[in-house]
Amino acid sequence: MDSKLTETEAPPTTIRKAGRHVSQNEGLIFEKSARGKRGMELPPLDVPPVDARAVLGPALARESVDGFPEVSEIEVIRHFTRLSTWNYAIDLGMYPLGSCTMKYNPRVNEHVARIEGLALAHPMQPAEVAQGCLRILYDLQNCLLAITGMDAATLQPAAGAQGELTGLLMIRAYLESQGNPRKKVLIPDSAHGTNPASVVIAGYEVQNIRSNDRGQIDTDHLREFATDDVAALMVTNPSTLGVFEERIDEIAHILHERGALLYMDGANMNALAGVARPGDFGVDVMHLNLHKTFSTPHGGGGPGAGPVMVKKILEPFLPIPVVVRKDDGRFAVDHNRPKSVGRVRAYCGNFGVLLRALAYTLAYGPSIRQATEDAVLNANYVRKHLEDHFDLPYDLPSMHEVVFSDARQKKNGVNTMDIAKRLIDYGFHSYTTAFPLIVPGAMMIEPTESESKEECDLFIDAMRSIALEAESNPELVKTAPHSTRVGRLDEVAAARKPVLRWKP
Amino acid sequence: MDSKLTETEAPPTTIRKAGRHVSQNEGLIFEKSARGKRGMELPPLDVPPVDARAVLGPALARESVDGFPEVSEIEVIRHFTRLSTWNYAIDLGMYPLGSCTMKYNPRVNEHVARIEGLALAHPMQPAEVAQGCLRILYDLQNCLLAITGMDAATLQPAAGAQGELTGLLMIRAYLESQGNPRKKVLIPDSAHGTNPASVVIAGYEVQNIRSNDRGQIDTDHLREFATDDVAALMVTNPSTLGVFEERIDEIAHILHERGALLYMDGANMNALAGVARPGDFGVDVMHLNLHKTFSTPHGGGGPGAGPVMVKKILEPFLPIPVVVRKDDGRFAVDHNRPKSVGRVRAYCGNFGVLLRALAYTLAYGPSIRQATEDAVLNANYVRKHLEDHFDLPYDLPSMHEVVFSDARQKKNGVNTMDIAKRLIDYGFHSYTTAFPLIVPGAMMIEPTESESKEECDLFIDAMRSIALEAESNPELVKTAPHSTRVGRLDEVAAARKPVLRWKP
Amino acid sequence: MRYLPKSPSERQEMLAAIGAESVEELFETIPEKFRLRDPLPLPGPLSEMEIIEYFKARAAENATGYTSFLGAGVYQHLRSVVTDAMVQRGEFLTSYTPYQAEISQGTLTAIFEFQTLMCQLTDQEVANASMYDGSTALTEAVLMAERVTGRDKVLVARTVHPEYRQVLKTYAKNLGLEIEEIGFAASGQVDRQLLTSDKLKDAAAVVIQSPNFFGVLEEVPELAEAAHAAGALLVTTIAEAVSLGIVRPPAEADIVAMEGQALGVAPSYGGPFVGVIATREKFVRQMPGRLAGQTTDAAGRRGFVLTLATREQHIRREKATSNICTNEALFALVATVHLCLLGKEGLREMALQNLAKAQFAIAELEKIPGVRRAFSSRVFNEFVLEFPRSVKLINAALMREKIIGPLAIGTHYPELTKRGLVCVTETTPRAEIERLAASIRRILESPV
Amino acid sequence: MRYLPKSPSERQEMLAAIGAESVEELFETIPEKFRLRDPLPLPGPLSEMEIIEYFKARAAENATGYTSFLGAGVYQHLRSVVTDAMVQRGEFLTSYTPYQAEISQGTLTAIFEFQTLMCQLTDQEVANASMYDGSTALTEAVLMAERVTGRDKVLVARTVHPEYRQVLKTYAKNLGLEIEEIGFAASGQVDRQLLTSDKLKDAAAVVIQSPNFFGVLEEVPELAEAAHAAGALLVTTIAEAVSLGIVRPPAEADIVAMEGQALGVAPSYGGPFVGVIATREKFVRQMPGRLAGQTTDAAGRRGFVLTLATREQHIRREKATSNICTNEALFALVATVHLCLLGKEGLREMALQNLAKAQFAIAELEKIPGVRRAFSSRVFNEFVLEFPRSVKLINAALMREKIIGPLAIGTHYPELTKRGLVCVTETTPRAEIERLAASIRRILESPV
Ligand SMILES: Cc1ncc(COP(=O)(O)O)c(C=O)c1O
Ligand SMILES: Cc1ncc(COP(=O)(O)O)c(C=O)c1O
Repeated sequence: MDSKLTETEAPPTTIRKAGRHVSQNEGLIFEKSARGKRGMELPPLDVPPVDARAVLGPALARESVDGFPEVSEIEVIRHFTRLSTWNYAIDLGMYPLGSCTMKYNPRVNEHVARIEGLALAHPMQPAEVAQGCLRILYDLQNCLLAITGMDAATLQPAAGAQGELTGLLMIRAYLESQGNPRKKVLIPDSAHGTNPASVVIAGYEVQNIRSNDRGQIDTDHLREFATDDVAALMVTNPSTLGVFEERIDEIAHILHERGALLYMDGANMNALAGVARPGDFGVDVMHLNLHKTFSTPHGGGGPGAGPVMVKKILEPFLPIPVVVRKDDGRFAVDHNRPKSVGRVRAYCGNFGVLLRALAYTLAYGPSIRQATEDAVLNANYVRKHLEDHFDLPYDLPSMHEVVFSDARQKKNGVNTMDIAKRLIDYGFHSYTTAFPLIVPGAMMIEPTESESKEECDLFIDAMRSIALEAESNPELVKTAPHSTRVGRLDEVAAARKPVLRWKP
Repeated sequence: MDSKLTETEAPPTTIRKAGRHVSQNEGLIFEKSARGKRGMELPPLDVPPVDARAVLGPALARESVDGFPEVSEIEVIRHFTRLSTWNYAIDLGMYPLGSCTMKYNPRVNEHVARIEGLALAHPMQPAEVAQGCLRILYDLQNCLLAITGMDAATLQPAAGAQGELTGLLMIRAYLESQGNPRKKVLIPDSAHGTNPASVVIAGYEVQNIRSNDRGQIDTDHLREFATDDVAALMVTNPSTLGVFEERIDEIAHILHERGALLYMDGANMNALAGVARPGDFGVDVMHLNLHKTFSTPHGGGGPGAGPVMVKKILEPFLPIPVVVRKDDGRFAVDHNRPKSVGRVRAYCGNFGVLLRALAYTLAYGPSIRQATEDAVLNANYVRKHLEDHFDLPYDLPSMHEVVFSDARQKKNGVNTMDIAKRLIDYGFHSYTTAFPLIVPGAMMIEPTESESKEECDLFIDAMRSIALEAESNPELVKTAPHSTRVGRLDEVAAARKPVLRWKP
Repeated sequence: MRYLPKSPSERQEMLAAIGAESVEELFETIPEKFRLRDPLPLPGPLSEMEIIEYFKARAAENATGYTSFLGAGVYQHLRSVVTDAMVQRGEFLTSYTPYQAEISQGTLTAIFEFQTLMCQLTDQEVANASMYDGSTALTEAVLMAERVTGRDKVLVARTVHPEYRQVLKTYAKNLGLEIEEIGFAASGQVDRQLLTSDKLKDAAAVVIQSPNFFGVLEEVPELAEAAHAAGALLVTTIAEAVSLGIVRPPAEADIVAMEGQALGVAPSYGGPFVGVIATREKFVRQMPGRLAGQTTDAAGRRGFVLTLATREQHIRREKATSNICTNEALFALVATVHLCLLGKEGLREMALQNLAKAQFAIAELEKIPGVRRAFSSRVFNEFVLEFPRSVKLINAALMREKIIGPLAIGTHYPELTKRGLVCVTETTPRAEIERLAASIRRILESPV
Repeated sequence: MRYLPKSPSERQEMLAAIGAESVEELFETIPEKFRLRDPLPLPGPLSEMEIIEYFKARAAENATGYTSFLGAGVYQHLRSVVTDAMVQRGEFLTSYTPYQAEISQGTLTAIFEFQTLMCQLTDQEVANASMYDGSTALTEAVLMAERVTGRDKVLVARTVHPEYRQVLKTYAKNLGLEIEEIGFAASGQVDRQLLTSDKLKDAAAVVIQSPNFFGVLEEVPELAEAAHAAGALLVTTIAEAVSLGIVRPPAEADIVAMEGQALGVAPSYGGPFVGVIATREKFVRQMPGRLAGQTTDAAGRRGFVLTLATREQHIRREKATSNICTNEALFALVATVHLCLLGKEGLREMALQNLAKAQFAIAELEKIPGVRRAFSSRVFNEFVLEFPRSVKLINAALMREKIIGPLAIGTHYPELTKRGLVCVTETTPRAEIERLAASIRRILESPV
């Protein structure tokens, strides 16, 4: 083995997108604490001071929070500024995490979310002084209904998974109202993990159904499983392979015939917005991930919002409260909905996320279709340039993402995770690894519409270069990344003896 | 020579403050341009459109700006985000540039500067609807007068250098009003370059006077030079050596006796605020650098503000306009000042900088003294720990900064610039090199009060470690930095055949 | 369109590279009949300036210029601009869940600090990062108690936030979980008399809130003892986390489900907030939600990774501890930065100011004839008053003076009509408290 | 104090390390009589929240809710929030002048781009980064012309911004520079008849502004020809840089002194703005201010450095081309980000909108009996009107309708009483222009 190539730096000529630069070290904030430092001061108290022990009594009073940090303002700024520089982010470059739709998060959305009258609105302030908030929610509902072609919406769910649960609860309530809630929910083997997990909380059993050899739902198989016990099928469309379910109407038909409903996981709506509406192809319930398709920032893991859109028959079962427009044109929240599945979250959903999604939608208007087209164009462009280098287990036309597998590189002992880590050295975030489960060694690539041709080309170059490295120098790839502050971290040790908090 | 130590990485054990991390490459924005991309869109025009050629005539109309970039919003965000990560900054760590007072720039100051009623105020809006702006200026004037012990102020000058010029113009106008503007201004050899440059624009000749062997103004020498031709002495106090001019009152006395005035360059006021007032020790005119002592952000080179404070006798000569409070308590700008030196800048000075300085002053109030104490404490602490390792050419007690020289390291061929560059690898910005001129190979270190003991200790460690490296492995130091995206850049080539703009 | 980094000719080039004639070709797998012909009927496109104007107009339709005395789970506290400056750094704002640890150490380190801060605040051993909000955190805590104890009955105090209880019921309904509500005493605390050993038998958990919905502090140690004696867990929820700056933490609780909004998060009409579950180390594998743990790389350098993922849906699917995936990481960061700024002394001082304001407000309001506290027990920054008239009527009159008055709690507690919940924090100026008192006095003096 | 990262005991430790008993010891070189005993009489200390309240109160004392038609060198244009988000990144905001190039490539690259954009805008060969503002840029441009030509007389058009001319005079006074002012024609342009060869003889420069203070566009090529014929330079100043999106650039000028405020900088009551000097390559060594230049490192990687520093005060001291040191780098960055966003098409569109609004406003206002344009030549977004009454009186009445009306230019031009300068930009809504016209009509109809 050529020892030179196992150096920590790859040959610089192959990496066009990134270099290395000096980077600040930084301890934990607790390690900077010293008694008496202050990072925030309060205006003086304008009422008589009280003695906490006297007011609360000795049993309820607390002296102070042990171990809490004591640092100054500049130390806090430096601490978090330094930490931030250790992160990769959309603002730094392409983030091709499949299924995650890491697109540009418009800055104006951050701006409007901070307008005082919105940011300081209290969720219990009377509707007469919350007309602005309610109108925002109402306008967003209408936009989402237009885009999905559905009939009614709830904006309550805090994320996609809660949207799934909410949708399933509505299906259950509907079926109950028909006399029998039924027992099972069908889930394709390509589905996201939240789907089965949500099914369980909704009180259903999961029945997995397998995809056919083209990665599509096997309609024969579906016919077989769609018994009277089945409440619904949860389909992700386009599927997690990035492929449209061509027989979606047949699928809907099979279910409806048996009195079951069709749930659509709308996480991949970035392939459809402006091009096709789930409401038109037989979907009864669906959720959207506003933190994906509608550009609200992920913020290192959340917040999100998972609105649920339904067909007319399910409207009575929407969770409370429902935002409505009254005859006089004013907006109100309706709590009085006897058939409702109940409340899924306190207050009115993740309002701050919802308003950003509306800002995004308003920015595009009908030209949202252009975003969709660009997203699909990028995915196909990347696919075209990589399909000679990576194994494509399912070769149906891709929509917004493409799923390769590491089958070819495996021969040299290089797996999808190794390639993902090596991408870091090339200046990229990795794609999604190990999902969907139907593709062993999956490499799930979703560029989104936010990537320029230049960035796509750099990504293609990087992937091709890594494919070559996997042949010529697999060790280099297997020990990547080589350019980061810390190398691969020992996850096994972390899980075996968990250290989950700092201790003095 | 040990080849291992000339590797691009220094032994990792010696560098506690920084590592290296993957860093995005990025071309010039012009290199990303493609026809038809837009980064900003305008609301539709609400009046009838016009034909530019018709309105302007063919001779005055322009088709478009050749070469102007065409990029999208996300590309602009990525471009400048990536560029920003190549910078060092106060928000990242200690920035011990002597004479520059790189202290913490409070975030709240940025916030208040953006309040709409302030940020959108037009400088020509009538005083009746500019009372808020005028009050800010008036309050700041009063704060600065309290801190300096002077009698009147102008906030007009845009930076320290313009403050110097303004002060000199006032001296000239005053002396003229006494019958003779005189010819020369005395400047110690330790002075900042702006001092002599400003003197020339004020129409005076520069007379340099040398410091004594303690780095202080030589009063005998001064007596000799302080002829009838001399209009003023410009003294920096504490001097650029970070040392208080112990005989400052004698100096003032010598000048006043000869009918000359004492100008103080207040760039080092961070050593005095709350502790001593120039107005008390004989200063007639002085400027402050609000972008140093008063924490307004440097922003990569500016903006600044250089208010000038004067004694009563000079008040009639203040530049126009002057902010005044009328008998009815309302504020106004006074343009009607027949003895004024005139206008030095359009409108009312760098208002946005001035308001930040006021925010800073309000945050401290009388406890501004604590900041000064901490600044002096830090400088002395650093000095104490480095004086065994570096040459201290002048050993009078230090105030807010300390000036070493590279005399010891020079023996191994390592100079102040090499050490400065090597500090970069240790995670610091360098100190000021090659200033003041009276110290050959100067290393001018000003920690400011914003540095914690931890950060000072890391700096001390770094400097000591470099001192050792200068002995054991001078090449390592001379070829530093080794951790940055680009190495030392060829400044000679840059100046010989200047490329000052991008071309297609 | 300004968000799209492509020129028309680049689109053509890319299509050519793919070998497609037109972009429509790329959508041909969608059955033709489902492909839209016409543009969607959406408002827009709007320029940035028009978007700002739209939202400014909406903000103006809200309660600008009003003074509010609402709390009830959402609290207006001082927040430093520093927090927002940090959180708006693109590196934090626009990153995903930190699965790729080597380029996510910023987020991971901050999460680890968040977990630590939450443990310190609640005096628990482990804390997750994060749950959607307080209401779902409580619900998940109950499901967790069910898993830990293997029991399926839960005793829930009626003093727990009504909306939290509604959410719990929505989730519980299909899981065979029996929810029994426990009433309150005249003190405003959960009525301990009702926690009979009979009731407690077979209970997975006793669920309380402190400060509870009435603002009243519960006696956690005693309640824990009662629960533990019956083999049940004590689940405590906290909606006003600032109270922990001065109120004894629920160390005896087995699971703490907290709403972190009070720790630096804007009210934002109800979300996004940040829920937390904190518990004992021994229950960690039953805990839902993400966890960051400390570890090292091959060179021995400290680093952080997401850990114990085998509890989560993406690994365990239908056997996961929860279906949660996307959580509220950014607001965990907000709380982290905020608490670092506030620090030990700052948090205590803030809590103390709340206590003082509440005492002052109580004294001022109780001076009004006919107005008195509804419950006798100790409170932090919220309290229930009994009025001689309908709270709704009083509020309607207050509204005309630009005051959003006490929350009428009769809606949720039919027996508590004419009771209003009042909240004051360090942000409520004394003068506004006095104005509230004066206004209510005037309103009550005027004929109905 | 929250800005100070030291605990009391750390201060003690550090003093001990130094060997000082107390911090006072460190100040002993200051003669005792000058050391203050008492705290300074300063307002504060204020918490962050109190600081915000102070400034909010000040903002409320300004012109909130007013519509303004002021320009006169400071223009209200659309600015994207993206610009501010970038500029507020600590890496840009809190860095110093980029002397250490290896850790300042961010700033240096942006400066290089700024220089390029300014060259493109003005059609000049080199541009600096930066001068304090337009007024001082103009002054320095004149001093530069003096150095280049070795002549010391300057002909300055009276149509140059009066405050710019005042600044020039302040600087010129002691430098033996003779300033002669050149009047204007009925067109509102500089009166070319007055630029006789006699006057031009020995002149270092002819100084004009375009659009000039009256909003009128000057004919640069003709003026350049006249100046050049006499061996003088043409110095052109530009206060409204957006005009360059649609107006022919002053390619024939020898030095362009520009105010960059219109390129994305907030009015901010007059500053900070950003001045620029652009000129021909051959004059670069006479140019004041900082320059970034392209170069390479030893490995051949492209990088940028500050260059040609031998022109500057820190190297050349009294022989420097200027005393400028701190400049307006951050606002050069603002303009750079803003122009990158706006781009070629955006800038043109913005300029075109200004042109259209001005044409509309002229038409609306000229409909009012007795109101007519004072000058006949072409304008961009500003124009002078002649009124049948004193502008001050009209403005006093407009003020009551929350309109900040035309700028009375009689103050600076005694012969131009009853003339007011009106500015409209793309941010001035049509409805406000109509309201202005209606209001003026009403005011003029009412008896004096
Ligand atoms: C296909 C799919 N479904 C569901 C989800 C769950 O959504 P959330 O994370 O918002 O709960 C995801 C998100 O990762 C997903 O990719
Ligand atoms: C001692 C001294 N005097 C004057 C100046 C000039 O001030 P400014 O850069 O604000 O023009 C400086 C700044 O570098 C300085 O350090």
